[in-house]
Amino acid sequence: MAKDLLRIENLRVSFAVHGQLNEVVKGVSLRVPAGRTVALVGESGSGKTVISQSIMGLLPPNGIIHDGRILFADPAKDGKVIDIAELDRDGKKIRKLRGGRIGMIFQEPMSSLSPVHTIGNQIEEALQLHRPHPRKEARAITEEMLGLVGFRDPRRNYDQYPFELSGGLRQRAMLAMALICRPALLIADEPTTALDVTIQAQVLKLMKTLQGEMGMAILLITHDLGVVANVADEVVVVYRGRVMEAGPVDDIFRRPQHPYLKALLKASPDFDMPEGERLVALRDVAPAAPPLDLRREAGNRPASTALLNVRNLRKTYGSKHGARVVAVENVSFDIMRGHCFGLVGESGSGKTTVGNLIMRARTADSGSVIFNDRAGPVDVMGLDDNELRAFRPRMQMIFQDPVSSLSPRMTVLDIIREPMIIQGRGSDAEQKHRAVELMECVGLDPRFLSRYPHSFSGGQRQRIGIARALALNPDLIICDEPVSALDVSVQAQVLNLLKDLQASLGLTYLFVSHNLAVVHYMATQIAVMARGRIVEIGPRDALFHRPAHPYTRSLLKAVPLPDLDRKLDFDVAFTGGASDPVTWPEEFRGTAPGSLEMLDLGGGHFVLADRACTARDVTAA
Amino acid sequence: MLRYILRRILIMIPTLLVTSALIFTVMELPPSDYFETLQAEMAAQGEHADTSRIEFLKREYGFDRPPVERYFRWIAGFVQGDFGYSFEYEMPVRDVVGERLGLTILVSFSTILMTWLVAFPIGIYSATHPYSWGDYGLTFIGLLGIAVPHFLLALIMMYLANVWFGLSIGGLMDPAYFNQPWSWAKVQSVLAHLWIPVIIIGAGGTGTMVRAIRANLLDELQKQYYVTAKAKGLPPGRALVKYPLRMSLNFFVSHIGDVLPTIVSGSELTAVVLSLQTTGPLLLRALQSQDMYLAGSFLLFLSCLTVVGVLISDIALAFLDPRIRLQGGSSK
Amino acid sequence: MTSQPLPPSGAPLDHFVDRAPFDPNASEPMTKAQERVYLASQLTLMWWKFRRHRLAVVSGIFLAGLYASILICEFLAPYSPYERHTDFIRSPPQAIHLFHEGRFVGPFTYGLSYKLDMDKLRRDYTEDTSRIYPVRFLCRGDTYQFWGFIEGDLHLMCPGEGGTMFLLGTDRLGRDMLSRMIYGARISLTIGLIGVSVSFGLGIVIGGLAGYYGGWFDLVVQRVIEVVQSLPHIPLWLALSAVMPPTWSPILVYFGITIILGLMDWTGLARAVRSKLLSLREDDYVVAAQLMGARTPRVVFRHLVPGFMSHLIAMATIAIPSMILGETALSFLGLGLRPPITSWGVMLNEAQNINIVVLYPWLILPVVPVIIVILAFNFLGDGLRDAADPYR
Amino acid sequence: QPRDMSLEAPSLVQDIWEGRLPDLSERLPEDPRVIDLPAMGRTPGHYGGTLRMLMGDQRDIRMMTVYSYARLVVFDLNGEIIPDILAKVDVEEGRIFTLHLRKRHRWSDGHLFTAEDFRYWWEDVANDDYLSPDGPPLQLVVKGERPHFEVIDETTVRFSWSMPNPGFLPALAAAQPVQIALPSHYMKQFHQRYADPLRLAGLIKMERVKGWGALHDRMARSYRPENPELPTLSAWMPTTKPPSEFFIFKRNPYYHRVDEQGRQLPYIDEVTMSIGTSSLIPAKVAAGGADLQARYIAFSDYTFLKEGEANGHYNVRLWERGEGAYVTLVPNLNVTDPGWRAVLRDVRVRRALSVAINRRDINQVIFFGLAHEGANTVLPGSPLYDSRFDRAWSQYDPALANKLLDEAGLERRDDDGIRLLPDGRRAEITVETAGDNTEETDILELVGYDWAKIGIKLYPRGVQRDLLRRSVIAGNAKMAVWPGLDNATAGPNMPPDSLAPTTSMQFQWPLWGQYVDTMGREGEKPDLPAAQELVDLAKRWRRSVTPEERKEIWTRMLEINADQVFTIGILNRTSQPVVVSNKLRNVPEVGIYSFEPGAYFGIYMIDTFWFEDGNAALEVKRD
Ligand SMILES: Nc1ncnc2c1ncn2[C@@H]1O[C@H](COP(=O)(O)OP(=O)(O)OP(=O)(O)O)[C@@H](O)[C@H]1O
Ligand SMILES: Nc1ncnc2c1ncn2[C@@H]1O[C@H](COP(=O)(O)OP(=O)(O)OP(=O)(O)O)[C@@H](O)[C@H]1O
Ligand SMILES: [Mg+2]
Ligand SMILES: [Mg+2]
Repeated sequence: MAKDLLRIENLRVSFAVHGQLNEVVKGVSLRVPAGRTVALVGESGSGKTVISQSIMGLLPPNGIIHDGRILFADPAKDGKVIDIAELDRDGKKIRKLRGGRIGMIFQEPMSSLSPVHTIGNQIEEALQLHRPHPRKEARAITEEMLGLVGFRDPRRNYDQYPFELSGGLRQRAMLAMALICRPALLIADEPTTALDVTIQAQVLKLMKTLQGEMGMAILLITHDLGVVANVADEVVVVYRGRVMEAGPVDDIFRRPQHPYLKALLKASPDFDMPEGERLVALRDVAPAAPPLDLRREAGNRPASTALLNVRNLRKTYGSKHGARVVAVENVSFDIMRGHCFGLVGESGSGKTTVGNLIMRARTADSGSVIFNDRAGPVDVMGLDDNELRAFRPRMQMIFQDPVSSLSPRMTVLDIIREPMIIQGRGSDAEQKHRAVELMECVGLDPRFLSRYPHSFSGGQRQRIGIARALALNPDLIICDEPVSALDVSVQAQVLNLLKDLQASLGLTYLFVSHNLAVVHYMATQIAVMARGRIVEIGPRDALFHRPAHPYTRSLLKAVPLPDLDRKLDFDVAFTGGASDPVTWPEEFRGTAPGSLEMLDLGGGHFVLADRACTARDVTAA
Repeated sequence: MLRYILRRILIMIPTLLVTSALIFTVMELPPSDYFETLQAEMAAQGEHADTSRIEFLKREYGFDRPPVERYFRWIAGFVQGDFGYSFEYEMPVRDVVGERLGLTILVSFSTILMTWLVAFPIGIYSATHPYSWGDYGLTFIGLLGIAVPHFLLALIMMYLANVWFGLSIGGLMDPAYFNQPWSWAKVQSVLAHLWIPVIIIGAGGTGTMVRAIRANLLDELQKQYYVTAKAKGLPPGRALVKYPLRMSLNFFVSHIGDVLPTIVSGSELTAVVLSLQTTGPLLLRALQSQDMYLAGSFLLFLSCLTVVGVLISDIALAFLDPRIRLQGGSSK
Repeated sequence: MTSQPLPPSGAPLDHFVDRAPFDPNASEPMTKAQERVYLASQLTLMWWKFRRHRLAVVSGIFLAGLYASILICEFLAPYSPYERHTDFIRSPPQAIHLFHEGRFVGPFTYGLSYKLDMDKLRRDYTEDTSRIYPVRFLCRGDTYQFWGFIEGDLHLMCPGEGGTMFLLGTDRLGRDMLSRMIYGARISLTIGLIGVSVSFGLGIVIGGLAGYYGGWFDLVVQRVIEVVQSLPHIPLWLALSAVMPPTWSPILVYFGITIILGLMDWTGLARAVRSKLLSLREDDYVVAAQLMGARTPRVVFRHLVPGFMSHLIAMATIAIPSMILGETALSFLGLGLRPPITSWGVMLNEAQNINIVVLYPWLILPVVPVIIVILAFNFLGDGLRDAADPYR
Repeated sequence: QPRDMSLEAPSLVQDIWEGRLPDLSERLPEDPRVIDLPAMGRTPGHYGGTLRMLMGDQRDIRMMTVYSYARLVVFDLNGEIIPDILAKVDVEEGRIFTLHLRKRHRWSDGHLFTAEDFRYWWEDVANDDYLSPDGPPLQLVVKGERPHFEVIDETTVRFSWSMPNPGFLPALAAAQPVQIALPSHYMKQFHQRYADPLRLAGLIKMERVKGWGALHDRMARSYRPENPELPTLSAWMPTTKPPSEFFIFKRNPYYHRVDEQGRQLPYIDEVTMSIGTSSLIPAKVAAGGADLQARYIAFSDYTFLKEGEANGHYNVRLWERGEGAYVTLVPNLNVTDPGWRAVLRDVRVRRALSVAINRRDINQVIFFGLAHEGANTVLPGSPLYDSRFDRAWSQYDPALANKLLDEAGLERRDDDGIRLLPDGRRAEITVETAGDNTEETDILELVGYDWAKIGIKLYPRGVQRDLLRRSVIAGNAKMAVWPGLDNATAGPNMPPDSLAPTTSMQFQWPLWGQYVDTMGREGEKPDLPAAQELVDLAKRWRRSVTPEERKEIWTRMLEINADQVFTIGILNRTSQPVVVSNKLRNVPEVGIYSFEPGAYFGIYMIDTFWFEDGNAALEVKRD
């Protein structure tokens, strides 16, 4: 067996907040053997990121390691052991390790990239630092790397700025950056949360390959037990800064012992769940009913009318070279009142954009959005500034990037109160009270209310965003990957909350997610997007059981399951990119531009196929 | 970008027209004119101004015409490169400004260079070592430069430079080199004198800039992308310069255009105190004596530079931050 | 609690399970301190944070004291600022002694006598150690009109009967420098600051809106900025000083001028704010605020401007000296304050002479309070910056 | 053949030797003006050296014209007018002036200076409608009558009027003289009547002027010697064309004065003027940067300069300033505010304001007691001096002041002890000042203290000079601060204009002055008997022929002024520091420093000053 590359012994880390020390890592020990993958799983906020930051020597300034050792045995130096915890934080020694020997993928890819440098520049920099190459070559290597992590057009993507990329693309850029210098140890903090399952599989495979080639060790932090089951050799389960259970992956999945781990395994949604069954969360909270003046009369809303009609949305983005990129094209769908509409699809296919267009956070090039209020339809695209402002509270949004959607200079209390203040709901005390309630709803300690967003863990931030969106009690919430950073138990808690709200208040959701199981649990109608268009749309069961479009099929095939016996076969499918029309059968490719059309398969199930096809052709294919 | 620049250049025309009209109005605003100023000043010294000559000059330069007409003549001349006539010097404005411009540019340019060269390292140091003794010390020195009035600083420095180094007081070169063609010795003399005005004029600006850099950089140092850069293993210097520093330059770039007008006008009041042969004192004097074409043309020239400077800083800003370049202006 | 065991390097990992009792709903009890903190408003939090910045607190207290002192300068100053001591013209600072010939006497000053040097035309002062004047405290001295209407003559400190106490020397008319400086604070610390506020207010509002809206609004604002920047300040002042009603008192005129100064001085800040907001406004949290239905002022001032707070604070503290000394530049043009009004700028202006620098250097002492005040404002600014900085 | 060069200035020798300059005998007029130095108590000197002076403004190069003080006629130290450039002046009946030029006197370019130069000026310039729209200078016009001009011969011209013109010769001798001759040979190339039109057009273009008039005007300026090509009769001729920071004046090889040994003056080869900020001049002087300097040096700089004597190799002397008063407070009798006008026109008020000033205190505090505490009147240097005028209402007597004010109807006071005007307003007087020197500000401050004691509140208000003048003329300013009589060492032959309303520049009665000046077209008729009498006296002087008559008129005018306290003079005979290089000889230890009539150094004949180390001075660092 290989030697341990990294050994963490009895690590204790505290943070100073408002002059008080909070211990968040309370004596954790773990190890990562060379060439192996160790998965670190645990509840959101349990200190996983903090552990990884300690390894890199990149704790925030208010963080203190006050006990423990972090031993790194660098194979390039014959396994000479260095105690990272002892090193000067910005000293020379630790700088040598960073990037070159230990690579890190940050949890929040969306805000970890410099907004003013192209991604190519940022990735190539890492390469040049540790493995210098002549410029031309370096660019070629970088582009190749971009291709490997699933960028479709590396030439062009090289020159793009992070804000031009979708969440998943940014995450892939981060991946490329960490992998390009081939570190001995890769710390991947939730590296695939923003990726659709096909790309996720591609990326995992890439990591495996590299691991095989160079004996890279991986410390994988993830919430996705499916991923753990598929790639990890050993698993460490942490809860509130303490290790609850640790062992080889086999032991963990087959012989879970600790109640927390058991709860975790129970809490993940799966495709076999019957309609209406609740997820079992570790803790369940009753949804907080909003105080009277915040409440909108829920009551007898007719359940089958459409709340939102979206028709023929189209959006293009200008790019640096003047060419326009079509991000969304001809997207139409209806969302029924009181239902949850799921939107899944390829990363970068325009899901966020659709959400933004509906919210009028961005202006659509064309298309219409009609909101069917009880008082009559509202043409959202046609509202003028004042009307729009009055209309805003009816629709709220949970942003995909929790970091940048929270004002960095406001405390959480202020952030959650903000919508209430803007809309003038409730008195000061009521608002505070509601903030506390909302925090509890999403499973956050109300004590955190006085902290600033940057001092939270990824999942905690995401929950703040959810709490904020719920504050106004809107009719429609557009949830853009609302639970991607949550561990399954908290995720279950939040999903249950959303469901409860839906039931009690008649909330309607547009639910964007890469986690098909979650969508399966939440949504009644589901649309699948690829390359800016909806390729398939239909009721949940139809879509999951009779997927028509090849892309939908490959998606379903690529879902990793938390089951050691049903591992994904990485080598088989996902090399070419499942969303590439070239790999699709002819019927779905479209012979001529504009020849594709939504084809009715019956029961509200449509698929995008060539005009010439019939339903039979398609289901046969 | 090119279209944007062209459009901006077109917009400059109305801006400059408005500005020139305002400048002209302000110059006309005082109830008296150059000739009255002259008479009053001469009278205070027991001299008298030759009234018939004044009448002659007034007529010759159209002071009997309505202001609107004079304005348009002036603008028309300005466009053709005729900047008018200085009453005080009794020669065309261009000749008056002529030689001083070079020295002004020299002084201002050196000052700006010094400011930047000093302020950046200090600002970065202060931001990366906040509340260290170095930070306090440098802050203190920087604030001294702001707190001590320039004239006082100038007087003290000149006096000491004279006592200690035998440097001639005031001016940009030894008087022996006035009117002399340029020679190595003259250059040396200029260099020997240059440092005083550079330090004095630069003191305030340096202090201000250090504080601004420190404040802005401190904000950026906390950002996640800086952590990413460090995680890549970038040496701190390079990481700092490439990421947080660049981001914190926003304020700096928004003022970069102001450099242009200051380069040609210099720091007027200090230049007067230091008796520099720059355009600043000339402008000041012209303003005080209401030598309106000299002052007006110079001011208009400055405002042309301001407008160009704003354009430059906008372009620089767009280069600095692609978010502004690619999204700014378009309403999403 | 036992520390979890780790196998030796290379050995296979055992299956470890924490055996401690597990209750998912347990939460750490809230301490008193946390209780207090968690619903505290942001301002309260900032105040707590500010309090920990010792230098800033000291500066703040110092400034508060200074501002309080301008209310009672009549009492603090040993002399009236207008009282001329014809026999003590340009007397150098006098020291306060404690011991006379090795004997402790308490604070006292020696007598001062001078000799006219008619060759050099200067007054040479010597200490006359035979005369001792113990300093009196809480004593009666020059009479004054407290706040302009209450008669009084109580002073904190006075010279001994018949003696003098010019701790910072006297000026060319024989007035006590220390007293003049104490009185000078009144104007120096107030009027100029109004100009700063005006220009800051305008700069932030105009720049903020331009940066947030962008587009044509920005275009127009930018053009206005260009025009305002091109306006010649000096002739404008000259012209304005001519139109100021002659019946206005000099202070009023100066006040008017500082306001106008502020009205013309906002452009630089506006540009800085604008360009910063141009990039900040692309962030998601701005979109989030918009989606919540926030009006423009709220988005700009609650979400965007705080992101630029450090710069604003730094610039505000830097602008203060120029405002305190604003009158020196203005009096260069004959527009500033003039005697008999006393301010630090006026006093320094009177020192604007090589003679004084060389022969009577104590006359440039008013720079000292200027420097101290500026330092204090800057440290205070640092404290505020840090208090507003969520990362600290 | 052997040539005698013993009398030549060494710096000219080479040029003479190589034929670029004629010999001294050919350069001098037939009868040069001989200055007998030993008779004046001075020593004959060496040739050579550079006299360095510092100036604050490019326009100050006119000081060269003032200091050199070569005029057709000049004042001597006794205040008499004597010929200088002219050989002789004949005056008949005070109205016919025959000017005799020196034979073979030459301009600095070697051309002869002849009657043609006068004719050219008179006919082609002064009477040219385009160049002089207002006609000849005022001093040549008597009651609207222009003189009759004749050329008698090559070196004689005559100006005659039908009435006496006593102002004519003083105007020619003034520090800022009336110019009545131009180098016609040079100027003709700029005159439309004489010049080749093509060439003229070219010149206009080259000089970037509007037309030939402007060109001529510019080229002819001699008071401010900006055109180095313009031939001159002064001791030094300009060689630098502005704009510049440094002006060099070289000796005029055709200058008309010689010393008693027959050596041509000036002794000093070169004068330089370096332009810089005026406030730095004391510092530069202390560093040894000037050889002769009084301009821009204030009394308050004395101590500092004295300290620097050893270092800067100079010594500081104290000359006496020649104004009637260092500063005066000028009540505006034409102020528009009727309440104040009535008050200020009350002579008791003016007297009270004057005697309320503690002049001794001001003298001690600011001038170390070196000034004289007196009113604004002529100084002892003048033949018209009378201590009565000097002492009139200049004693310190607050009791008297209070009494006078009470009598004048200002007896009521408010709670602050400030008097109330008859119309009930507080007696707060704003004094407008253009003061840029500290002494003036200080004096005003001290006066403020004194007046506060008699219940008058003084507010100083700084304004630009031109605005000050405007507000005085417009009647807005109640009181202004201004220097005293320009020419306080005047003799009876000088016009007494400053004592009577004559121009609008007189701040005590701007409108009356304007009225007289414009012959009733503008302004107001003087309606104070005393002022009216002054106007009449001034008119009488204009018609006077004999010095006795003039003296009588002067005396009466001085008396009225002293008694009426039209201007409140504060101190006079203040000291003016004069910095003289240790090497510079023949500079008087004491002198009177005044523009009129002395032309500052001019009357002391700067061309007779010389450097001790002569030629060696050339190596002196110009610092
Ligand atoms: N800069 C900080 N200041 C104060 N507390 C912090 C800071 N960063 C993290 N914490 C706290 O430390 C705890 C652990 O955070 P960490 O980011 O390690 O969680 P995590 O396990 O990565 O959770 P997630 O899965 O949600 O990302 C959290 O309670 C968080 O609030
Ligand atoms: N501001 C922009 N400028 C240019 N292109 C953009 C911009 N924003 C998004 N895009 C492009 O539009 C496409 C759709 O982006 P969008 O964010 O909607 O994807 P997504 O479906 O949400 O993907 P993910 O699941 O990865 O978040 C992507 O190709 C992205 O690169
Ligand atoms: Mg985390
Ligand atoms: Mg997205």
